[in-house]
Amino acid sequence: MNPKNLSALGYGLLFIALLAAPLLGAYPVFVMKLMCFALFASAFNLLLGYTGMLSFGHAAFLGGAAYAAGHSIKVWGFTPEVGLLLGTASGALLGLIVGFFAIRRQGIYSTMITLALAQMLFFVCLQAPFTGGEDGLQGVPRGKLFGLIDLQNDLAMYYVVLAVVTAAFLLIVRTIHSPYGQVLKAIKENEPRAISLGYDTNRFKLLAFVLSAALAGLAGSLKTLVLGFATLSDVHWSASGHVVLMTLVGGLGTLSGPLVGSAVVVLLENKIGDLGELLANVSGIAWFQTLGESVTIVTGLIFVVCVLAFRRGIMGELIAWLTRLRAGKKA
Amino acid sequence: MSDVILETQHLTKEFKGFTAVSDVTLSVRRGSIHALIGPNGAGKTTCFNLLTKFLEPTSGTIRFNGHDITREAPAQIARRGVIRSFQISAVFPHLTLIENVRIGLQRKLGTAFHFWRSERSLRQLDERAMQLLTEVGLEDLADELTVNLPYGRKRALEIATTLAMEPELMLLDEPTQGMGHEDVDRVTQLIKKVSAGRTILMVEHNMKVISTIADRITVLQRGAVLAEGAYAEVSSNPQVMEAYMGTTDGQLQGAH
Amino acid sequence: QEKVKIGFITDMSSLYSDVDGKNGALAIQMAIDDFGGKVNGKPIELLSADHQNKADIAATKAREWIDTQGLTMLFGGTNSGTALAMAQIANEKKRVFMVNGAGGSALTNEQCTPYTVHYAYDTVALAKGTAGALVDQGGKSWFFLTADYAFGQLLERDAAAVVKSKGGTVAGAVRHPLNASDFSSFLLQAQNSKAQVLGLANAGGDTINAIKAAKEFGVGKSMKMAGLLVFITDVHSLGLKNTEGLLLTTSWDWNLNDQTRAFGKKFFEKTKRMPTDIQAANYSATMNYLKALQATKTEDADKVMAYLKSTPLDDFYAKGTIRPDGRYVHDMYLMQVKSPAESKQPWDYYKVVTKLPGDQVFTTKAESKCALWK
Amino acid sequence: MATVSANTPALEITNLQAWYGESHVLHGVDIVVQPGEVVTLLGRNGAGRTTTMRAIMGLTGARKGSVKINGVETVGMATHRIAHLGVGYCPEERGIFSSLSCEENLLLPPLLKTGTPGMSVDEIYTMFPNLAERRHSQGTRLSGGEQQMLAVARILRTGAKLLLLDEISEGLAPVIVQALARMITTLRQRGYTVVMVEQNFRFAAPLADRFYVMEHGRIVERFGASELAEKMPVLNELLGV
Amino acid sequence: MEIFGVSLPAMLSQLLLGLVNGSFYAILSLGLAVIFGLLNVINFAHGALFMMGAVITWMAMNYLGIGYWWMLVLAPLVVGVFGVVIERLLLRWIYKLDHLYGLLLTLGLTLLIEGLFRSFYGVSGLGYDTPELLEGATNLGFMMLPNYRAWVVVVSIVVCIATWYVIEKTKLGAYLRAGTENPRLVEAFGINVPVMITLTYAFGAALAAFAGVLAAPVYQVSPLMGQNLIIVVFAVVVIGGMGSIMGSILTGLGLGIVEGFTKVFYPEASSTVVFVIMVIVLLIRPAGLFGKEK
Ligand SMILES: Nc1ncnc2c1ncn2[C@@H]1O[C@H](COP(=O)(O)OP(=O)(O)OP(=O)(O)O)[C@@H](O)[C@H]1O
Ligand SMILES: Nc1ncnc2c1ncn2[C@@H]1O[C@H](COP(=O)(O)OP(=O)(O)OP(=O)(O)O)[C@@H](O)[C@H]1O
Ligand SMILES: [Mg+2]
Ligand SMILES: [Mg+2]
Repeated sequence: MNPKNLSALGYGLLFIALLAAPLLGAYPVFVMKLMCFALFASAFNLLLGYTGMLSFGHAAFLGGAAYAAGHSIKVWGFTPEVGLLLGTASGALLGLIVGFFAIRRQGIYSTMITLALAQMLFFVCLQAPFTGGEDGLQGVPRGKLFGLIDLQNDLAMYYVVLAVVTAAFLLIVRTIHSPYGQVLKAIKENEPRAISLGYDTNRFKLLAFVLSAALAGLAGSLKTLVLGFATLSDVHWSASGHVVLMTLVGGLGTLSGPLVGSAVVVLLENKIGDLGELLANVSGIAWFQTLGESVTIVTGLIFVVCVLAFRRGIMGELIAWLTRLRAGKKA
Repeated sequence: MSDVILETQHLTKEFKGFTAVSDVTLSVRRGSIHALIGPNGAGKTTCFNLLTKFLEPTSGTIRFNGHDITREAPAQIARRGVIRSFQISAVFPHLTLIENVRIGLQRKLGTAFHFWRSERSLRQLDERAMQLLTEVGLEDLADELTVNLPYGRKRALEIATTLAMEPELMLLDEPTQGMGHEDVDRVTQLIKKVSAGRTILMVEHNMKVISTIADRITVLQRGAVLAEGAYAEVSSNPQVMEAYMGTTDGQLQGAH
Repeated sequence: QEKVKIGFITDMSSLYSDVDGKNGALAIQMAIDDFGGKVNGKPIELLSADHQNKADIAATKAREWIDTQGLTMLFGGTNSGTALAMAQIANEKKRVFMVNGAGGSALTNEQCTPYTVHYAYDTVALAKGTAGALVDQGGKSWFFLTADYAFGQLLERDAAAVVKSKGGTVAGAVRHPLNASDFSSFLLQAQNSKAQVLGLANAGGDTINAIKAAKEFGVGKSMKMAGLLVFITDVHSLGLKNTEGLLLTTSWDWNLNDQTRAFGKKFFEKTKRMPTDIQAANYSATMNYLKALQATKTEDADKVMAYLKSTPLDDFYAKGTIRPDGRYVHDMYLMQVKSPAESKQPWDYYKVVTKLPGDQVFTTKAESKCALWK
Repeated sequence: MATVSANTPALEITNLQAWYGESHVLHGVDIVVQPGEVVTLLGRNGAGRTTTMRAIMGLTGARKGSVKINGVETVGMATHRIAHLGVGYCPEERGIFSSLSCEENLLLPPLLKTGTPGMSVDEIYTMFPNLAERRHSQGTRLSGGEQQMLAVARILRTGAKLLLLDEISEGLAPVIVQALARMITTLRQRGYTVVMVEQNFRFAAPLADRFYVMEHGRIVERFGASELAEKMPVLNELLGV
Repeated sequence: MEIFGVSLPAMLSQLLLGLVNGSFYAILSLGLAVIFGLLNVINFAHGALFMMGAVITWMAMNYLGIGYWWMLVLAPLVVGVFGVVIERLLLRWIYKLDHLYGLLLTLGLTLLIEGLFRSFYGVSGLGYDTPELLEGATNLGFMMLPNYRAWVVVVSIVVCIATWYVIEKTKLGAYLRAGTENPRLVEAFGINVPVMITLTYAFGAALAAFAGVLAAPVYQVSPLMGQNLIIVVFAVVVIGGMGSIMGSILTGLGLGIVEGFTKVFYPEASSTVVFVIMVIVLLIRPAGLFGKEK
């Protein structure tokens, strides 16, 4: 089987699994949250993996949009679909602003600029009255989609999220394999040369930024809708760090990496206590029970291990392994 | 249309008190191969950088096809049809050869920002891309990754990509540098070939190349024009010999 | 359902993990053990989780426990954002929601629900308690050092209102950003205001750093310092040298009487630290909840809530009643930090200045915006 | 340390193999250079000449075989220690430091304890007047040719006796190329050992004592200056000279 | 005399206080710049190393009875050695990779270090007293300046200038700068670059720890004390441009002062002001105040 068919099969199976998940007893809210983060990570990866720009401020887009969507739905009484659109748009707008500054510098400087600007937004959200400060924006109603489908029903909500996330993911796939994606690749490889071929590279990079931010915004808005609130932790820099971790764990610059990575990280974050409990019971070592309180230590450890030993991430390693296997067969 | 395609007037570039290009007035005739030579540090590359706006001139004007382009951005100038190559090879290393060339062709399609369109829409360019690769003798390597090429071939690829832009004016900075003799000859012929229907301005130290293809030569020294004329004329100029060739015995030949 | 499950979600690894955290969970477990580990014939199980101060983790965890584990009661720890998120879910899913660590008065005010019990303290009580008592003692003019976010502003607003209502004045206020680390500049401004009292409307690290800098600049010599939200752990980490004379309000101290000392001792043996008022409240709340289950012979949230709201509580932690809005009304204490000489043993930090009657320090019916209490 | 007798070669490479990552570039190179000799490595683009130079310095990925400098085995030795055996390396890409001024670049390589002092700064400035003029300029702001001069000049100062010069005539005006040729002649008279990689055959031909021709990571031809004339047809075929 | 309704003495005192914070920014951004220079690593762990300096100082006092003055030397030494370990064990493997990985590795390291310290010491922090010699305050006429703060300003400026001198004016500094660009080539000239890199990281770490010791008596010593600082220091670095060592020193001090004034005129913005300045600077000079355009 060639790799293309194989991956198509993989995505197909994943999609079917997601379709069936709530019917098979998976906990829908949790899976929805997973999907939101998967979209967030994919959006982030669109920027980093395909243009080489590392944004350390993606929380701004996630959180900013989450507040915008939440506020418009809760306070202005917008319908969920309008709220989502508005959230996405505000993500895009923030992306435009941050991107405008970030593309002025290269590499790590640009990264630090995104971090700093996101930090600014954090302070704004901390103080702005509509965000509810550290209490967060609570009690956002899910409402009725198009006035018809009652999203209060977890199952309905679930399939809406699945549809939206799938569509957004397909858009990302298409973007990467588009004429525009080709130019992005070229810019990533050799920017001065791209300029000399008549490409106004800044505008391409800016568009990439806006696209990525818009999709991150969509993820944030969806998350608000699903969970019913938006809080400061969405705009905090650690959320930006998180999405980097997800992408890294899954495999940077691979399409499937962020999906896998976000699943692993979110699961870990939510289940590490249970895992520790289990380990403690199985092994009889009481220390494992403290695992639940050491999420940051474990997260830190994953970062270190990933960077040192596992740089291509789960999917990256898998792909490399498959390629080697095929090469071996050929030889 | 006038037969001067590019013209500079009193072009000057200063770096913190050091004048790298001083008062250069140059006109390049349409359809010619115009060479810029001069000792190291004479300001040739700087001149190129000014013409393509990779550097901002301190004073002076640049006119291309009668338009004043002195204040335009690099990408804008490129879109006018002024394309340069770099002194150090400039390719997209992790794209295949054909993709490299396609990047050059793609801009004209006008779909460069279309992130919703399929990559397959670029297939229509493949034929032209192969043609260009064939022109520089790289047709067999079309699907190789560019990183794996030796230096000389990268330069050839670079020329193919530049050609894809169908430039009116091509600026080549030492196109044969770092090449073996075989390659030098091939690239020289290539330049000659592609000069049909366009103008070429090149910097080159290899006198053999210059004597074979250049129609007109401008000699720079310390940022200023020292002499200008056809090869025979310039090469017998004692000042040029003294400053550049290093031998005044009249027998002009390159180091090569 | 063969088990009674109590789910405790709090900050165990981050900013507020000292005041509540895993020792908070331990306090709950102590209550369960002391109760006998069983209620109505069913074993009691404690589930606990770290929400890392992220509301989404808190909410998903809560929802999941209720949906998949059949949680009987939800117990929320520090941080108002997470507590509010959990309150919504407890309300939606009809579960008793006890909350201690979080101070946000919105829990029983704008965002009150029939299932929330706000047990230990809230921002209103802290502000009213400290400000009211101090003005009564002659501290008429105030300067506020306020953390510039909702919580700090709320504290300042409530305290300032009390000061004014009692005839005092507010000489000024400076709003500092969250986690400002350096307070010298603000303190200089406070000093220049010539006010009598410096009110610290902030929390955690901000309060600690502000107190430290105040000591360095000798602010304490010219002004009385009043912390609106100070925990015994803060005093412990700053040391008495830095905190001596500081005024603050708390719902409980281990050194109040024999009963409290007994609990403190028991707790100390397990953790090597004295309990904060939150941790003590965790114990007390759990105990009273279990008693309610026993008394009502059911786990039905509505019935348990009805019982809790109709039965006066009385234990080593406090005496009082739970109001219709969910607020547990009990006395609070205005404390002053002892000087190193006065302190007789480790963790002996507070002396009681006044007891603040519960009906005066918490929100009044007139002030309340809670629909359940109209 | 092995005793350096009169007939210990300055450089002795046996069966040298080298890799860049997973790509195997040198497949067993053998070169011997006696003290005081000037040897030129010829070959087409990509033949592996630069790689040979880099492998001598220990700058490639992995390397195998044997590289002896004055009789001392260097495979397995750290690069900086190889340099201290008295080797000066002028890389193909010049390697001028942009954060250093022209003069700082010149003074950067530490003096080596080889027993013979290198050229003085004044001598160098006389040889390359451009450098004297631009001495306070930022290194990478020099023109291409000036950078090339600087890269060569830099290692003449250190007292290294074995010079590895990769395409030093590249991009230089004929005047300067001639100056370089004179320089190499001078160096040879002073007893330096020089290994050059050259594309520019006319530049190298009159200077070298011996020639090696490389192809696909192997030495395919070796001959002395005296045999040059008779080897021309072979060279023509191999290099298209 | 008054400026915008604030008296001149008050202004002066705020200026002095701003300088104190600026000193911390300067030392930290200096260390960051030096490490970034040679290792090409954005050392996110800088905040954690700063914290370690402070915590170790506290530990020495409480467990071993070693006082402040000793720790001024010992803490940087200990953290420097720790830096050597980090560099040898971890950073060594990622130099050839994109900056990204350095940032991520050190971020992970930060979480790890902070997490560990937190599990031992909690978060509310540990108190550390001002050394006796520097207790009290000096009356400057317009303000009472605590002696300790004056000491911080003086000592950090001295340290900064000494570092600047070594890097910009000595041969060792030239090796460092060259190694920054092309370590392999510098090594081919006979310089032991790997050792140089290790020592540079150790030095950067020691600088951070030194700032940590200086901070111990001023700020509450806590496992999280570096976290917020580091982001501000990043902004300082972007504003300064990381192009020059002097640049990071001046920018650090300057921003401390600007921040100080903001605390008087518009305190709410005092932690955002740095970022606002960053945006303005980037609009005018994309390479930062002292950065060199490449
Ligand atoms: N950015 C700059 N700052 C300062 N001086 C510069 C800068 N760029 C070039 N120069 C100086 O200007 C002069 C001309 O440089 P230029 O690169 O144009 O020379 P060139 O003619 O291309 O030489 P070569 O043939 O050696 O490449 C040189 O002396 C160089 O040092
Ligand atoms: N860093 C590298 N990674 C992988 N392959 C490389 C690398 N550098 C060179 N190569 C490959 O090694 C082979 C030999 O290259 P080398 O640079 O030694 O050739 P050369 O004889 O010096 O040619 P040139 O005239 O181009 O300088 C070439 O095929 C080249 O593509
Ligand atoms: Mg040039
Ligand atoms: Mg080469």
